[in-house]
Amino acid sequence: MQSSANKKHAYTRTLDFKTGCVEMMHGSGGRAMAQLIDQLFMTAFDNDFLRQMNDQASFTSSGGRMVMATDSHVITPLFFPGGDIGCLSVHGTINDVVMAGAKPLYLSAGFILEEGLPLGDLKRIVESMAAAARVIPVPIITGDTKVVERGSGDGVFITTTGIGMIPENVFISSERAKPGDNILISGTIGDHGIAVMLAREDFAFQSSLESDTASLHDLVSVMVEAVPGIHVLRDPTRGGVAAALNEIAQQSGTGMMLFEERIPVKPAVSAACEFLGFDPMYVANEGKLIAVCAPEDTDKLLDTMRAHPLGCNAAVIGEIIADSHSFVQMKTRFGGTHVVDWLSGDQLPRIC
Amino acid sequence: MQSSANKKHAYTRTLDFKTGCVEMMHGSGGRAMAQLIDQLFMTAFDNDFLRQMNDQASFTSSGGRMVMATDSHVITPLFFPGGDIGCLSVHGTINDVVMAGAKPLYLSAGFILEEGLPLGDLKRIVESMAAAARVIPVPIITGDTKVVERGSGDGVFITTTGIGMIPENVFISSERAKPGDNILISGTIGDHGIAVMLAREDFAFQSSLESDTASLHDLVSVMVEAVPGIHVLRDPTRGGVAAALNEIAQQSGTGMMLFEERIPVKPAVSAACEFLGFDPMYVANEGKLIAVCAPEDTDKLLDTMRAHPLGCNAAVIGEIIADSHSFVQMKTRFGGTHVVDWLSGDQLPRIC
Amino acid sequence: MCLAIPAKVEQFTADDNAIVELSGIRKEISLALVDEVSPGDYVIVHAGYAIQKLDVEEAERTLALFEELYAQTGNFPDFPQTGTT
Amino acid sequence: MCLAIPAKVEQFTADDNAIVELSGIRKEISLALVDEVSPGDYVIVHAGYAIQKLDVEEAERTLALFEELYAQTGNFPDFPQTGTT
Amino acid sequence: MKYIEAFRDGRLARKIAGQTAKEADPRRHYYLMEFCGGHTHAISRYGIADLLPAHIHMIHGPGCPVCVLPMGRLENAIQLAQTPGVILCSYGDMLRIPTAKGNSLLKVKSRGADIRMIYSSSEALDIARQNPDKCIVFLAIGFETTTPPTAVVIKQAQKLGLSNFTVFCNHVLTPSAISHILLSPEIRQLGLVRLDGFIGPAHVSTVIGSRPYEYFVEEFQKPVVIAGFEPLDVIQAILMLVRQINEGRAEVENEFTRAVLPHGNIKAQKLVADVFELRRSFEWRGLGHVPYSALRIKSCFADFDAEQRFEIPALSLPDHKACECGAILRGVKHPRDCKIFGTVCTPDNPIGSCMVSSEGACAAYFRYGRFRDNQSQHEMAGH
Amino acid sequence: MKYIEAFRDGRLARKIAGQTAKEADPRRHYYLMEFCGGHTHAISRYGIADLLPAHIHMIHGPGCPVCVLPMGRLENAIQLAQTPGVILCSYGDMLRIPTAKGNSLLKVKSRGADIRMIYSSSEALDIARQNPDKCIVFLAIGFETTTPPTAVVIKQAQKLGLSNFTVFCNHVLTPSAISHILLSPEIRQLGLVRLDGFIGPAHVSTVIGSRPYEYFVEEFQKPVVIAGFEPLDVIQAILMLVRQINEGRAEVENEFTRAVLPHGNIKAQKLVADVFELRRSFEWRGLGHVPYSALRIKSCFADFDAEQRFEIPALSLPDHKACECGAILRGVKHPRDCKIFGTVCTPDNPIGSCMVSSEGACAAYFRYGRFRDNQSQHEMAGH
Ligand code: SF4
Ligand code: SF4
Ligand SMILES: [Mg+2]
Ligand SMILES: [Mg+2]
Ligand SMILES: [Mg+2]
Ligand SMILES: [Mg+2]
Ligand SMILES: [Mg+2]
Ligand SMILES: [Mg+2]
Ligand SMILES: [Mg+2]
Ligand SMILES: [Mg+2]
Ligand SMILES: [Mg+2]
Ligand SMILES: [Mg+2]
Repeated sequence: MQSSANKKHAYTRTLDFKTGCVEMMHGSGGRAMAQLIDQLFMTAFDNDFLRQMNDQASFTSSGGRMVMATDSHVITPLFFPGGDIGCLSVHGTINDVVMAGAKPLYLSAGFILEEGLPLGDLKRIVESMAAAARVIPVPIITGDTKVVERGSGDGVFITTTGIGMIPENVFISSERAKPGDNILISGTIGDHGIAVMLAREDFAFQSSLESDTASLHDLVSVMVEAVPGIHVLRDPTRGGVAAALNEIAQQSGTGMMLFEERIPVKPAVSAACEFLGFDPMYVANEGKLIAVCAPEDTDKLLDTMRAHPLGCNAAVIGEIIADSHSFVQMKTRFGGTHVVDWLSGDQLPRIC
Repeated sequence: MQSSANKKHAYTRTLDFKTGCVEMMHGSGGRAMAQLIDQLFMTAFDNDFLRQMNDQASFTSSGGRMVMATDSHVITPLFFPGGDIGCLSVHGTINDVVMAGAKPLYLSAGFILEEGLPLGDLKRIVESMAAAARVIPVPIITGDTKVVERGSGDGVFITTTGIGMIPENVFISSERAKPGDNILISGTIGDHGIAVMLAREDFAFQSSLESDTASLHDLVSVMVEAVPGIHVLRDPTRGGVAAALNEIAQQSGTGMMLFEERIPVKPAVSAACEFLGFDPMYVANEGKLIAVCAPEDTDKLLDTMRAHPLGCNAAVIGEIIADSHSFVQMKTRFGGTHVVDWLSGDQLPRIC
Repeated sequence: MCLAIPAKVEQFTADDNAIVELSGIRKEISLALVDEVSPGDYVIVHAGYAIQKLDVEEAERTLALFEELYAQTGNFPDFPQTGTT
Repeated sequence: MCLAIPAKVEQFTADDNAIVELSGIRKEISLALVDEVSPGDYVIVHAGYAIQKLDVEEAERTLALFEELYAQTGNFPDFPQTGTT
Repeated sequence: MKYIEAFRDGRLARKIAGQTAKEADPRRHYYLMEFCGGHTHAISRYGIADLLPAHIHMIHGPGCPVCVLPMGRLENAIQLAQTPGVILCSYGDMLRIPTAKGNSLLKVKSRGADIRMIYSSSEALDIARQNPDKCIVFLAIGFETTTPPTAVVIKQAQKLGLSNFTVFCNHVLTPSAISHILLSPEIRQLGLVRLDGFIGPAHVSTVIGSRPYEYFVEEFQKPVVIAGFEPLDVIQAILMLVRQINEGRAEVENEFTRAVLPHGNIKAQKLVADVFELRRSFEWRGLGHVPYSALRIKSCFADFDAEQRFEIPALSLPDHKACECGAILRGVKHPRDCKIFGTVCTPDNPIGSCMVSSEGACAAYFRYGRFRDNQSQHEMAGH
Repeated sequence: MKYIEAFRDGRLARKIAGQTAKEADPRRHYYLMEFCGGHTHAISRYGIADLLPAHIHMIHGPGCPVCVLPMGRLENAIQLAQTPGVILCSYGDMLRIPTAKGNSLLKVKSRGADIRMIYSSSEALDIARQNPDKCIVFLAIGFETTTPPTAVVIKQAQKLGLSNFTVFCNHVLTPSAISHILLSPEIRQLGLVRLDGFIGPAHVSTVIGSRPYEYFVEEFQKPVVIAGFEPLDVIQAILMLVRQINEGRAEVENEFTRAVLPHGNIKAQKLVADVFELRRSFEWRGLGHVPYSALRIKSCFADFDAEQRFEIPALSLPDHKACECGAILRGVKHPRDCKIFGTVCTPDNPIGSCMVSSEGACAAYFRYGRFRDNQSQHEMAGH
């Protein structure tokens, strides 16, 4: 295997990360593409698998139950308070891997770049991605880069795929939710979606809100160690907590009863929701998880979550009930009850 | 595990594949997205893994050397003679998996849909993808769907990731090319790139040329069975045969000598190249492979390839030579020699 | 109809605009529809415009009325039960 | 400079255009720059225009000349050697 | 959130609800209409119905701008959006309203129409300035609350000489709609609907004040309590209405004193009067043609009037034939009376406008009320 | 491919090459310039140099439209492309030419300029028809071969009254450039460059015919053989030149009889004469200002002349200071004489225009010649 460092390069001018832009040639399989891969991706992600430089990466598996998850990441703006599409693209997929209780092993990354993207922005994104992967740690072992014409993309789209290994005694799946189980959330809801929405210039908002984007691998690992019998884990991303709960309810054929007053929401998130006419239950999170466990495991699980930095605001927000309609209901702070349905259409800012 | 079929649906009107279009709501995590996944993706890809309906798919691995490969697929037009972005997205990644001599096991798929894409087109694409995966067969076990605003995408982008298992006695890697080895190609070159280029309306071409898009899993499997000691396999996609050979040369630190007269090119591909000012060596293929093997294995490998429908035009096109510059040279039909360099920039139609 | 929320005026900006604040969220809105607003005042914001000032004293009076009622009333029916709580 | 190739005129289309053919590839080009072209004729195509007719007899004559030369000449130097062939 | 959360206090709510239950006469029924979608939303969102005794009935009124926009005007907007060179700007609420054939602004947007969702009328003006080669049409809708911001931008556009900016005006008036409901045959003659009192608009009243309801109370002898949109405001207003009814009074009372003055916002009223004038009649979805119930742009601002610039035709289109939105908006029917509620018509594929806005009666019932009926119909395991 | 492949026959090539080697006088050197990039390309692509004896030297001439476009005109085009409302159309070849600062049409395209690559001038006209609200500028370049298609679209635009279509004309003339080279001090006075004969243009000659070279042969007493662009054409032309030189003749001979007539294409010539007129002088990259060497649009078509419509300024910009393109285009230097060849200047990051087109001398040498020098400099394992 030849290392990237001692390979002879067919180019002598280095990429211009200060003023350069992505051009169509960076995706056309020629030397410009080889240079981009070498000077950016290989340098940032640097690992032995990538250095194989084959059409694929090979690794050795010890066998057992493995998981595979994928997410395509599209977001405007590319950089937002608390993160960027780079670290988000690692967290988004890793979180799906670890929602099985699995230990993440490897990542792949497919980039779709829009002609005209400043190379400096791309570098920032790739380095953020590399840093996010390194802390887990999970190597990005193979990838692909395409360039599309200006107007056929939106800066950069990143699709990551992750594989992981499930510990022997862990069996986490959404259909395992049972009446009587408790529903836990790892922290405040809606931070990501609201932070990104407020970062959009046209709304003229200012706030110190940040996206919660984070990898949940370590939180999950302490959780499954404490309570290997966790029934369900799910990260409430697009569609928010409402979507994640409805999915679990539908897949397990149960209903849910939530208690509004127990659901942690930052005051600033509530306030932004008031301005925009949003409901935080439908707003995306990128560093939170929902757990469902047996009543007897609840205290231990909650304590474990609260002891972890990413779970310090964890709370039991409701319980699984029997309901052939799989309604997710919420007892409001006010005393009444309503259904927390799926989001309909898109959540759009509204005036009435 | 609950099957898709006996699940209760929260929607009663089925998707309108005749006149409907992708809308932003199909990506926002609400019921419209759940319906799209259920009525289109789950139906077309139907398998037990997908039906787990978790954030990730789990499977059991027996252990050993595994490979992971990914490709993002962007192509205009979405439908072209001989294929479409759907089957292409299966072939593109599977071929990278099998270039390690591996048996493909599982695929994931990430879709980035542009608002306004006719649902009927999406259905055709997804069904083509499902059909391509089924013949291998390799299940698409997990996926993701995003929708971007009109003008921020190009119909549909598909990123697939594949994993596979390498047979015990197979060690294929590009740095194994050695001086004296022979270089083989599995058939005519440039068919895909030219067929797609001619399908573009603005050039006003007509031809019966078709893309060669195909999965090479079976060809590779008979090849590694016949000659487990194959040194290198690579599919000459973007950048064409020239790019693939330069990659091998650079990664193995060798040079190459090719013989123009032995390189199979369809007359129509040559003719189109004359019209456009292209060189078929730089034109993309999606169903061809380059193999490098020891001289003593060459005849057996060539015979095996020729006996397979996807290798009937296979040829030995050159040999590996020692060259510290890693030049890929070609002896022309005319008698002279030149360097087959990487593509510079983009291959653009030209008039001079 | 007519989603509107009270927010505190923090400072004036150009063009008859002002920054208002609610729980740490700041937004520039128009004061074109209200007169005699000072920083520190609360305004009702609708579609990016202050449509009226909020009378803080009246708000407190209303809340005090509720509390009074709370103090007066002795017993009241339980919540109707739904679900398994 | 001036990439141009000979192709056979197959049929006339609207606006002084025609379909030409080369090894199964057909393309619509303009005949605005040439006179008296008939289907079956070969034309030299440059940037979507026929810029001249190809004189088939002259082409054959040139090729015959080459062949003649081939027949005449007895021995000739070998290709210079490059690479390991 | 100051002056918001205090009005959502569940502890106080139970007290006021208890008081209401105590004061409500068990021998009679109370039929109370909340005119505004804002109140409808609060009632559903906080489950206020769960706190009320069974003989107090809340009837949802037509106070949702999305719900009352007639088909014809929506079709006009859709056609405008598809006109080459036009950028149509509107509030997010408008984009999903379906036509009888299932079309919507969002659908034509997905097919290429340039439609921009705005949060404030001033953004439409910015878009006009940034796109001098396009015609910007601001699809203006809403009640008295939303009209003043439209007046502001029309005046600004005139000042700036922005010749590519126009407004398609659909602003409507609340008091005329309330009067119209009380004049409807179902109530006046047939007695099909009983209405004992009204919860009066919150934010509309911040602009128009409490006085306009005086005439109304005198004419129809129905009590009105103007209330804020927070749940405590609503429950308090219900108590106040129960008291008026018990005492045989019909007065305008103001629960929302923190924002509503008798004379309202005079500056805003003046701006509206500068720019707009009454229409003789305007179609409301569900209510039909209601006299003097809407505004149009005055002729001195004709350059900014999309109706004139684009010669928008008057269209009167029927609703989907199964849709009961009209009757629901008049308080005559309940969402559950609609045959296609929750099956063909859902928030994801709304057939009628009442299923679109979260303030629409059907959407509110789908999200917040539906499960109660389901629970009464189906025995659930473990209960 | 009929009438193409027959002219690429390696078996015949070796015969003709053998004959040439036999006839070439071993006691002298032959310096032959192929004026056209098309011949340069054929020589490199097919390795014709490998077939020639060492004392026959091929010198690459300036016959590549991409290579001779001066910096100032390129900068004009880049500025046009960045003008709001403009769509700049050009042939793919033009897009990668770098300015001294490394800018190019492709680079400004990637930053948002609307630049469309076309294959035929008629596509520019189509784009103009499809975008009535944009100004379409067709950046026209090329020698006599490419000028007639430009003339056609200008006439069509006039007929159609297409007021949004203009042409930025950079068409240049071959014979004037050849004369200019032979008049250059390096050749005439300094004797730095020896030129014994010319391979005359292939496709240019299909349009202008063989006659224009007669004057030239008489004036300078150098043989010219017009040859096709296929490799057998080239090698045959070399043989014909060797024979003329050996025999002391200086005549115009035509190897490309299948497409070149003495009078050329009269219809095309007339069209060009209708639309264009001679410029007094025009800058060529490498050659400087060459008198009567280019065309401009006649005043009767001024409406379609981008130079007039956009008041394009005359810019004269220096090349990159290390770049030897000028000397290479005049035949005075070889690519390997450039200090930055293959290091700073590569086909991926071209500094000079000769590295852009595959017909440029530097690009051709990089792709097809470079390895020979490398092989002579470095011992390779196993050889
Ligand atoms: S459910 Fe409501 S909105 Fe839907 S069709 Fe019926 S009445 Fe109309
Ligand atoms: S290599 Fe050629 S094109 Fe490049 S700078 Fe040198 S002379 Fe100019
Ligand atoms: Mg590959
Ligand atoms: Mg996923
Ligand atoms: Mg995810
Ligand atoms: Mg790839
Ligand atoms: Mg974009
Ligand atoms: Mg997830
Ligand atoms: Mg790949
Ligand atoms: Mg591939
Ligand atoms: Mg996902
Ligand atoms: Mg597009």
